[in-house]
Amino acid sequence: MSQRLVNWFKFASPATFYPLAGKAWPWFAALGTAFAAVGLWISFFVAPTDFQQGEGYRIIFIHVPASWMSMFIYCVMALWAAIGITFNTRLSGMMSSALAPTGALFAFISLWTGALWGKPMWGAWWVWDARLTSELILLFLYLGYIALTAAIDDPRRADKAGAIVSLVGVVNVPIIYFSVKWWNTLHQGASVSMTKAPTMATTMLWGMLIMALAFWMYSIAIALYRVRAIILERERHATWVAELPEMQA
Amino acid sequence: MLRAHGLACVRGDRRLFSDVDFSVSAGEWLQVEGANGAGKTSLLRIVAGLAHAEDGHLEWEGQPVDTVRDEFNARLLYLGHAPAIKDDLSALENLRTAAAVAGRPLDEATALAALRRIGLKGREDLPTRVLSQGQKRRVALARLLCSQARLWILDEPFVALDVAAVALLCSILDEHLARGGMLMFTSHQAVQLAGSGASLRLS
Amino acid sequence: MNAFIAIVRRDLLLAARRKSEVFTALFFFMIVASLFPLGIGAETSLLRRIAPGVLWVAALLAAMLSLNRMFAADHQDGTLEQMALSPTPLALLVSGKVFAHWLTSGLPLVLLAPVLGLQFDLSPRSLGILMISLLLGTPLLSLIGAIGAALTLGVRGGGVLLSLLVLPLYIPALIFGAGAVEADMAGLGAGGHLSLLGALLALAAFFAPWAATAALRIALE
Amino acid sequence: MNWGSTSEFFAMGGYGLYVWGSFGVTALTLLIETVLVRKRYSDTRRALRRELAADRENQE
Repeated sequence: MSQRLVNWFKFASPATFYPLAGKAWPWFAALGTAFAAVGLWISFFVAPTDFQQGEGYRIIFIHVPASWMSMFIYCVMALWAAIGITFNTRLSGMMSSALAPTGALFAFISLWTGALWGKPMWGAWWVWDARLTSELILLFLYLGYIALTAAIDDPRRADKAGAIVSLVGVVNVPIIYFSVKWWNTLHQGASVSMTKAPTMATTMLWGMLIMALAFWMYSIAIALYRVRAIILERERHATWVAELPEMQA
Repeated sequence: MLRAHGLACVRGDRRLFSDVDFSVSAGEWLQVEGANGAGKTSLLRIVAGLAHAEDGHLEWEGQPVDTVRDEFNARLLYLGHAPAIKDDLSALENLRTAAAVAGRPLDEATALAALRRIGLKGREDLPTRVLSQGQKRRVALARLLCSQARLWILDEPFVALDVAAVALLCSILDEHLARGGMLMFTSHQAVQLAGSGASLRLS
Repeated sequence: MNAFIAIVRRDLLLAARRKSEVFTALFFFMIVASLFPLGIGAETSLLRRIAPGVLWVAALLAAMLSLNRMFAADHQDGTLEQMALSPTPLALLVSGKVFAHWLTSGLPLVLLAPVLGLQFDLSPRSLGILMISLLLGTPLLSLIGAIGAALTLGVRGGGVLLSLLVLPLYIPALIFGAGAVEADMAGLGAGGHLSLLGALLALAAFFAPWAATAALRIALE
Repeated sequence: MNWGSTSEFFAMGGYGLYVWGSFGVTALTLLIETVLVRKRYSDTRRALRRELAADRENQE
């Protein structure tokens, strides 16, 4: 048992993780591309035209997976934060900060596509619908995390502060979502919901799932790539960095 | 008995010190010396428990400090660069509120006696805002006189004190050592203290 | 517990010596709330409709105004170090500071709110609900704000950063607080909103001091 | 197959602007992120490599 624990901590050391991430990211990138190809094919060629929303509903194939990813990435960040706080591993903070920009990007994509979907369906670019509003708040949470960690000079202090922010945020995300939903029903907001309107046919569900997988693989690949840069920035004075093959002249 | 093994401290990219060992027993003092930026304050903060050591460990009465943190804190008095004095409160209020917040309430007579001895007679009720720099230091040092702590950790206690105050502080420290107290401090000047002591040079 | 009372008393004493800070937040609350009718127009039915939201947003901003001072002075003069080294758990002392912050910045807002509510032609019943919702909500603002204040302690551009961190977390309090008054005005009953607000307050009272303490320890290092 | 011709495909039944706006911006932002991350990594690597080479020269 203790042997296995030790092995896990070995992977948590930046010196071991750096080459591992370097080997792993191309695989995830390739998987992501493949899933994206299948997902796009389903979204445009397999899924039939919706009789209510016409072709406009195809936006859902990126909107919903992007929303899922933005929430999922926030949870993963909080998970890394919890690991970092309990085991005091350096890698966890680096992973959190490697994930944050991608999570924020997916929150942005979700908002952008939501607006583009909303214009033809609701007749307005922005509607205070519960999903979109929570997504906006999630984007604010991401921006808060990024701004705070960027404002603290000492990276380890930044990691710890970021860990607290993401944990506080992850406790609040369901509360915020619930409160926004509550508020939305009280104020009789948008009645056409994005996921309710077209009947959730199986092809649609498959399309969304595969696009979500594509986004997921993309996120892993880009986070691994980014964490490599972060590791190099932070460990620049470590001897193992000097011994890396890519550091030889 | 306070004992440290192999303490190391890293600030940003720089390793300030490593493999620092020392021990302080009852009635002993330890003066930490070193150039500016050698990590004197960092060492004191690590010992006090305000900062984490990169490496090494600390023992209090034979047990790791982390396991007896509450007891250690109850026996510790730390005076850092910042004097922990509220400008809007009087010297007397400062002394008494600080003691109450630390969970060791102080009656007015003891506090007044301490302020009198430290040379602030007649200024007990003025807001510390109007006191001079040296007088403010004296308010902070008055805390030593009210303290039951066994281990004193003082960061530059002699700064901004006049000759009389330095002598007074030395005698206060001597009394503390004579009672079997322990003392750890930093200072740029050579200090004559009673009891046995050592100096630790950080480079 | 004695240390808790001691720190509340100390912070109240300090606030009493610096009354201007308490009054600044109050004036801010009054001015922001009075700006809305000037910007929107003085039609009574409209004012009555927007009153809960406007008063809540104004209270929220006013409470936020004093947040970055919650720990800053203690951090600067070294008192925070002494608190961290005290044998009393730091989380308890932090709770004391939060409570004192609420007494000096939250409670005055609760007491002033009905007067401002009159400007918006709210009925006495709505004024009562508004006060109850603020009474439950403003401690929540202080508690959540404490986390943000602790995290941004000694950080560049801390003030703006603090609002960026804290405002999204204030949204549930705003929704349930303003919603309580609106629901009551619509004849739906404010009970649900108020009990949810109470539940959030209980949750925050339990977790926020702990999170703020962890953040303070990072700032001290 | 849903589409009779390429132009029909791009028109998206009148929703072209919205659908392609969504898919296009998504692809574009992901691409930009990739480019930025690659740049960040290679910049860091180049700077470090220079630093290390200078260190080696100094030692010799």
